[in-house]
Amino acid sequence: MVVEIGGFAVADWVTLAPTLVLVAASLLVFLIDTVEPRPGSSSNAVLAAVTTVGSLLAFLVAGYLLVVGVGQERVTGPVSMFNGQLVVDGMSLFFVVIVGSVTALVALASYDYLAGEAYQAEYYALVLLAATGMSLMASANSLATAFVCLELSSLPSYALVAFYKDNRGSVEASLKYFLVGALSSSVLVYGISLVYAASGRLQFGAVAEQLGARPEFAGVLGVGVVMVLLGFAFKTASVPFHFWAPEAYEGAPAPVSAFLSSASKAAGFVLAFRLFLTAFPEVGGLAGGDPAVDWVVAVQVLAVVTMFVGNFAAATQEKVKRMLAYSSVGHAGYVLIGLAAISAPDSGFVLGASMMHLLVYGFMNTGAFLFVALAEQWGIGRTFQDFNGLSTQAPLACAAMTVFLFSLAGLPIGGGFISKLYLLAATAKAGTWLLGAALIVNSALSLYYYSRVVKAMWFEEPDGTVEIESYPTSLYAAVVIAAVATVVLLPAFGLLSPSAFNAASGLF
Amino acid sequence: MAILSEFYLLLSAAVFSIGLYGILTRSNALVFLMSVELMLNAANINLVAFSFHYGNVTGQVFSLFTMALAAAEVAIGIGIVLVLYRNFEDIDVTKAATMRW
Amino acid sequence: MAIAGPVEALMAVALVGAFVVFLAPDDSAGRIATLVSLVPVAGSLWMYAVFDGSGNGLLGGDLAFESSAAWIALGRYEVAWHVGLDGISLPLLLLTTVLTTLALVSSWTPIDERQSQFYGLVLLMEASLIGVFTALDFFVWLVFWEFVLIPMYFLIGVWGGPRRKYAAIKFFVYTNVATLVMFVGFMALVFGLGDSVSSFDLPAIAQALRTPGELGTFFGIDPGTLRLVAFTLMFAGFAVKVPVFPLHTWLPDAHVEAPTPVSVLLAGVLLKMGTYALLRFNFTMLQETAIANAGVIVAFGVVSVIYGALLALAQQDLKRIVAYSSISSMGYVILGLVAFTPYGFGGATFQMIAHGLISGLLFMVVGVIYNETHTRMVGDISGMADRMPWTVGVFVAAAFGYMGLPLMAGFAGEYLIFQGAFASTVIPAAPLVTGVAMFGIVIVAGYLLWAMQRTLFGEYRLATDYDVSRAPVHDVVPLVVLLALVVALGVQPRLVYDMIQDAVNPLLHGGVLPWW
Amino acid sequence: MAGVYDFVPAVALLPFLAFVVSLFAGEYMPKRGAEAGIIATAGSLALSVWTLLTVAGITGPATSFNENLYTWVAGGEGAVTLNFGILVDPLSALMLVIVSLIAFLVHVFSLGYMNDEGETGLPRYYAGLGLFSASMLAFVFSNNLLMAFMFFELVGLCSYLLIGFWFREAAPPSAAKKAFLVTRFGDYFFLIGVVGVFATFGTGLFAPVEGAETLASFPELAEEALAGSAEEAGVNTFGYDPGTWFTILGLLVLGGVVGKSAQFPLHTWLPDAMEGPTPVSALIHAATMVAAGVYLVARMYGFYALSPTALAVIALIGGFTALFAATMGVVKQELKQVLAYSTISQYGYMMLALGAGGYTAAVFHLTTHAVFKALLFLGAGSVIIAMHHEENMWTMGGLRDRMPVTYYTFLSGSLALAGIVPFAGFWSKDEVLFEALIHGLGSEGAIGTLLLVGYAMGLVAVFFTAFYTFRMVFLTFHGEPRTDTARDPEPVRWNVKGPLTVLGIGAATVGFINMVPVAEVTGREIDYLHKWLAHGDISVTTTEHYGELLHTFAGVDPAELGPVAPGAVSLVLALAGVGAAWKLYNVPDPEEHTDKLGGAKTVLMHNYYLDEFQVWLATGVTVPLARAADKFDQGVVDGVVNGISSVSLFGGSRFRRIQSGVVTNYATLMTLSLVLLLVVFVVAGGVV
Repeated sequence: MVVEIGGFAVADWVTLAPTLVLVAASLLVFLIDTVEPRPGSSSNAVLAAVTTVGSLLAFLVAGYLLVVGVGQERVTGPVSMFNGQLVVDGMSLFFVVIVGSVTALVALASYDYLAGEAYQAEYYALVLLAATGMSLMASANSLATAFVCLELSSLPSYALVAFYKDNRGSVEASLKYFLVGALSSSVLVYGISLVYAASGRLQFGAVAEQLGARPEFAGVLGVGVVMVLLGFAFKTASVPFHFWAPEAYEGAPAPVSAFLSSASKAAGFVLAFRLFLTAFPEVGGLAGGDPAVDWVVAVQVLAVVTMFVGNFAAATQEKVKRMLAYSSVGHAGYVLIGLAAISAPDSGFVLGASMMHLLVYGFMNTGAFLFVALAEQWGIGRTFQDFNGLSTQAPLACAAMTVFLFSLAGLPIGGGFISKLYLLAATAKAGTWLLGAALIVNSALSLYYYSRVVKAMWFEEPDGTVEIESYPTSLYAAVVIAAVATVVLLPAFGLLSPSAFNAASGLF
Repeated sequence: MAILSEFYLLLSAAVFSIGLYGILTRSNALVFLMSVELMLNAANINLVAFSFHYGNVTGQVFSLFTMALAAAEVAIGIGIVLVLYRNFEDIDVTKAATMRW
Repeated sequence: MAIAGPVEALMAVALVGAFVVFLAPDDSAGRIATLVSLVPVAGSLWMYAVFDGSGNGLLGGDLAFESSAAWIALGRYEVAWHVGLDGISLPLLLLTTVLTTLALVSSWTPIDERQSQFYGLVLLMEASLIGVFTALDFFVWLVFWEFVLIPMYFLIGVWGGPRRKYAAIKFFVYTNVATLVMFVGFMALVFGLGDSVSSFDLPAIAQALRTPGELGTFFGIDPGTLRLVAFTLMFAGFAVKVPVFPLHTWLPDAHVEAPTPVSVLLAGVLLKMGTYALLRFNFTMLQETAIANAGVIVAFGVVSVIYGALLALAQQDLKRIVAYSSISSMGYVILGLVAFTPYGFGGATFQMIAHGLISGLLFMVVGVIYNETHTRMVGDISGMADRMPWTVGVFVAAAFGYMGLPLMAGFAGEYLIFQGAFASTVIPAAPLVTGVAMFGIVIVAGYLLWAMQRTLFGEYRLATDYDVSRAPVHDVVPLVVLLALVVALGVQPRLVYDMIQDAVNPLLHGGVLPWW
Repeated sequence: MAGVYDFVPAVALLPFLAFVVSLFAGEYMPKRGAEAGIIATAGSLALSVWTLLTVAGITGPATSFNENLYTWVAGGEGAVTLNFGILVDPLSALMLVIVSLIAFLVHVFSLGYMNDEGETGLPRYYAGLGLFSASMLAFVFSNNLLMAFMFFELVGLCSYLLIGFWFREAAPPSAAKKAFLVTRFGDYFFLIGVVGVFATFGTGLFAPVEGAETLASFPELAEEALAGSAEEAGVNTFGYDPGTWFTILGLLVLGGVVGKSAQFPLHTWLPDAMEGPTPVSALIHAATMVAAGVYLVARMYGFYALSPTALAVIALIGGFTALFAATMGVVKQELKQVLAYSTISQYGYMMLALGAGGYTAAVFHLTTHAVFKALLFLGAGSVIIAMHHEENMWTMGGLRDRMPVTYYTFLSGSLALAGIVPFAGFWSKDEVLFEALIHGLGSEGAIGTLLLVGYAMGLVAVFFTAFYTFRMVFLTFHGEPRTDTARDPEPVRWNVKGPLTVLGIGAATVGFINMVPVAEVTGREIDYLHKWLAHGDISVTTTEHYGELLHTFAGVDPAELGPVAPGAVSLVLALAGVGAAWKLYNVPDPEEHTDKLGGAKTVLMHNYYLDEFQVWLATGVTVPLARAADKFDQGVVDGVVNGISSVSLFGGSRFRRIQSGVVTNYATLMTLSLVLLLVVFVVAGGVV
């Protein structure tokens, strides 16, 4: 198969270039570490640079492909390869952009964060491999590849969370993450097997074709669909398979938390979008008629419950990082609106909203966690009180954190404002008033707890015991870049929203 | 005589439930891992059985992937159990509960 | 149509100025910020001088200083940067720029820490306020509308009084929820319009909504119900900002805790956002619904007037008194809006300006006294006239202005509203309802006179041990300027009223209303 | 061509300039701003006199003037235009002269009362006087109701500022507050009335403005509406019968009158207002604030004359107030208090006259009262200077010999007030009562009876008036000095005596402008005021026209009765009052006879408990209501808000416990939710 990119005819697998870049980078990291005379002595700078450049390259390439229209309606249409096991289209490229940007930020921040730690090369390699898995998830077009990619991203993540293997928190987080993950993947794969039982196919399109609107084994299929849904709920940290998230994010090294809560979540969502919209549209009643398996309503329920669980639990947290973890759960609930309100006549509008939210979320949430990483570096403690009066010592970082938090809360200081209102508009457009109401209530609550951090940083007096001595450059750079990106995404929202909309519309 | 596919479904459901039961009742990390293996294998039963039912090999091939991934998962899992033991001097998963609420 | 014009220039000056001030040293930040803010003042005065708009900006009138550029596509909906001025927005723009500068000057004395941040935030707020009153695209407008909260949150939270954190978060969350509620209401309308609009351009939407039959059935909700639902949601959302009983309780807390210059802007400009939005949205776009439910709406207005005044009567804190009386005064605006008469709309709009100036003045003068005495409690001070004669003189003038003394702006606004409401054919039992609402002018006199008697007159006494002296000149200058404006607008309301009237008259033409 | 009418605005603008100058430059002037005020009011007086002469036709043909000068708000299509304009007709020309004259004299007197006494804050004082005069003058020449209201309010502001002039003491600020608040309460109704008039007629003009297009006045439109149909006249009566609606409007406007002119039940502010400097009291009582109310009724008499109900109400309020206030004046111990109640009482007479169709009588009494009341107050001021600001009459006595100028002028004023022939008050009060009587007798039905009731009350009040007036005179000036201060009073200077003399002569003579009984008896046409008001360029503000209206619409008609007999009755009553006072108090060592009144004394001293009642309304009803509202607001309205937040946070803090930290529990919960979802969506087939 041959596709055309920017005027050049190239083999179709070239469209997977972003993923390939990530793979190459991870191998390069391994290589560098291997050729080092003494194990573990490779330069942190070199490793971080390779990882950052690699993921940045993936980000740029994906962005380029997105801009020139690869895999999109206006040029070639979706590029399907390996017998339809993988597909490159606007949707996949869009999410690779998200994953690439988050990975780059995380890698950049990790340079300072990891300074002096052992097993640096392994860390970077695992990050890159997980990123590879995530970027492939965006392209996975069959239940088989989906599962494989998902595991490819999950397994390094477990290890990454346990990176501080002498730290009880890190280990405990990893254990819970792993155990919940293992249970979830069994549920997922069992669900896949049931879907296979009902349809005899694994490739998404083929499944849909085979099932039609009135599948033969509706009961089996129903169980399968619900279990698959929950399997993805794990990946996106949605209720009820979210239990790992607060602990994993809290215990993990902060850059890893950032990585998981932003990139991993996005990858989970893209897979869910693609699966449910290309494999189960008709059984879900999207093509009209009564649904055989009413997964849309199930998603609506999950979305509402996820919002409430995440935000209400976040509201009274004592630790900032754990609050961010719960808020991450809450945001999963917001993004689920993309699927929950999908029955609207103009579904691209709704799904596009979710995608844009994930994109913005990639920057603002990553930034917030990286700020926590910064605070961990400073050793000022983890609770809200520990942040008191921080703005007097680190105004720039605090300003950046304020941008992240307000953008997360949906105030017009960053792209999060438009993306959240876009979601709210989507609920109105779909006529799902309950979702809209839930979004409003939770958004208000989230504003409350986000501003607790802001309050601590700006309103409270410092207790005078904390002296910040170091200003780690790369961590600062990552935070500031994320902040700038978050802010710029407000005026520049329009540069990306058509891509999201088109990519979303392309799925139907 | 071919066994009806429904029976395979029942079998796999039973195996899955056994695995689930193990997860719910046992707090030993290794037993936990084993139970997960059972659940994965329940899926494999389905895959293989319905591969036969539909006369395509997709399911069988996928079950190979599943097994490989299960192995990888266990490898990671064992590693985590190791550090768990190192930090908590126990492999009881309910003991590691410092982070909550 | 230009893609950028004077409006953008004003915003840019404030915005860039804000960042310059953020980086400026503390001791010169106030001066720099004030100087910067003079540019928007000069600019808006120039705009006033050369203003050539006519008609209502939302209903096809000629906009002045209009500019437009494509911005964001949300699905098939285009969000465009679209700003422009008509006779309603220009006075409010002037109010914003002038009051900001005066508030900045009045901050020199009370703000003694983290000055550069304070002044930068005020400028940031100015930039967004300019946007609120000039934006003609819903999303653009919404960005500014919400952005205002951010500097306000900090201004209350960092520089406020003892309960500043509580007040800040209450204000923040309350108004944020209001925005979201209102947003859903508006979106339902936009989507209900279906294919007939493909943008969030306010004029386009307003005109579509005023065209009978354009609004379709939306998810089984018939157009009438949809209008009612949207009206209710939007009214509730805006009512928080105004604020209208019973959604007002954030206001006294915010006012009491906010530093005085911030109260000035809060009462002077921010509350006007609510009534401005009501005028632009509910009472322009959904007139049918407003008319059908005039009885309910007017009840909210009248209750706000009387209830707010009664609450003011029960207060001991001077700022709280003024805060509650703002609720009362803004209730008149609701009364005027729902009257659907030329003077109703015109008076309501004029009252926004008038109340902005007068409440700003009153807050400022309370602030000047506070600067010297460090208390605002009625029982703590008496006989201030003895020590601060000129300040007290302004206080008396401002208080009488607030009571609606003729030849001051407040009277003009209130009178026109009463005139408009009395003759309304929309309000049920209009003369009676108007008469009841007007009783507010008696209560307002009651509490202001009482407060003045206790604090300004009598034997000089002060419960705090501060050395009271005459206020510095830069504290008094803003007072004098505001007082002069209040008197000027009271003697000659046409300075702004003519353009207001020109802009509100089309609201009564055509569309759903018979013209009377 | 620049005629005098082009300068009419200057009548008000000059004192306004004085206000500005005194306020900002008074500190640097030798007399602390008095110069500006004196020059300005002198200028106003000159212009007013010139205007009067012009209107009278002495400088040329008799003319009037009514034009809109300034558009305050132009409503555009569908809304009325609100203008400022000037109406100069015989009534306003006369009033301008009175006001500017009194204002001028008060300014001069203040030199003695304030400057010579070494008061501080004089620039503020003179600024207040200037603004007061300006507002009142502008009110007088207003040509429409809205403009009148606006300056009416400004008059109220000035009274507040001046009554509270001595702000360092406790009582004046309180009195000032009360004055403003009580009158504001009346003005509330007035404002509704103004709004109503504009909404009803689309204009607030008192008299038509001639021009390219003649603008009709609202009394004319009302007349048309009553005569024909409301629609034809373009009048919106809001669904009411025009007569009823006009009565409602009239009574609403009357609210402002009752407040400002201190009529029952809104008279309570006025005695308290004595806390202000005495010259201010003179100004308030004689020519400005209190006069404004009555003047307003006279100004829009064409409207009231249409409504018998409104007339009856006015007459009854007037008659009752006249009597009611007079009884309270009997027991007062302070000089100025007596005068205060006499003011209330005298304005009651004017209201009685207006209500009874005696328009000329009211204006006449307004004129004479302005002169003699200003005189009495200034005289009282002179006494107060002499007594070192002691006001209790029981500490005085025997001042006659020590301050003769004050005594004789004061006596002149007192005779006028008591209504003794031939002093001014006799003529005017006599005419008031006469008009009430003849209209009461001449009118059919209820209104006639009510007018007679008013007349009766007014008649009884004559006795009391004479009694308290001379009680005051005797206690103050006659007998033996009762204190050291009274034995050796402080002398007063020319600036006190000058105004007193001018007014003293006036009080004796101003009644000659309208000696109706004499005219009747002699047959000579010396009832100049009648003639003055009967004709005019603007026909709708003449008494001729009012007479027609009263006849046609209100059914108020005069009976045929000579003025002499009724005049004699009231004179006898007045003399009886004087005699009683003579008997009781013109002794070397008078004693308090009030105790003989028994329980009535307490009631009278407490002013019939009306103050207490009004204070109770404010502090016993409104304040608790406000407190209750505050409690409700804090507890319920805000409580709900805070409650929602507390409940959410509490819910959150409980809810997060579900995250127990034990991974097995997580697995259980996950399994449970899986089962739940399966049951709902697969077994039950969806939520719906």
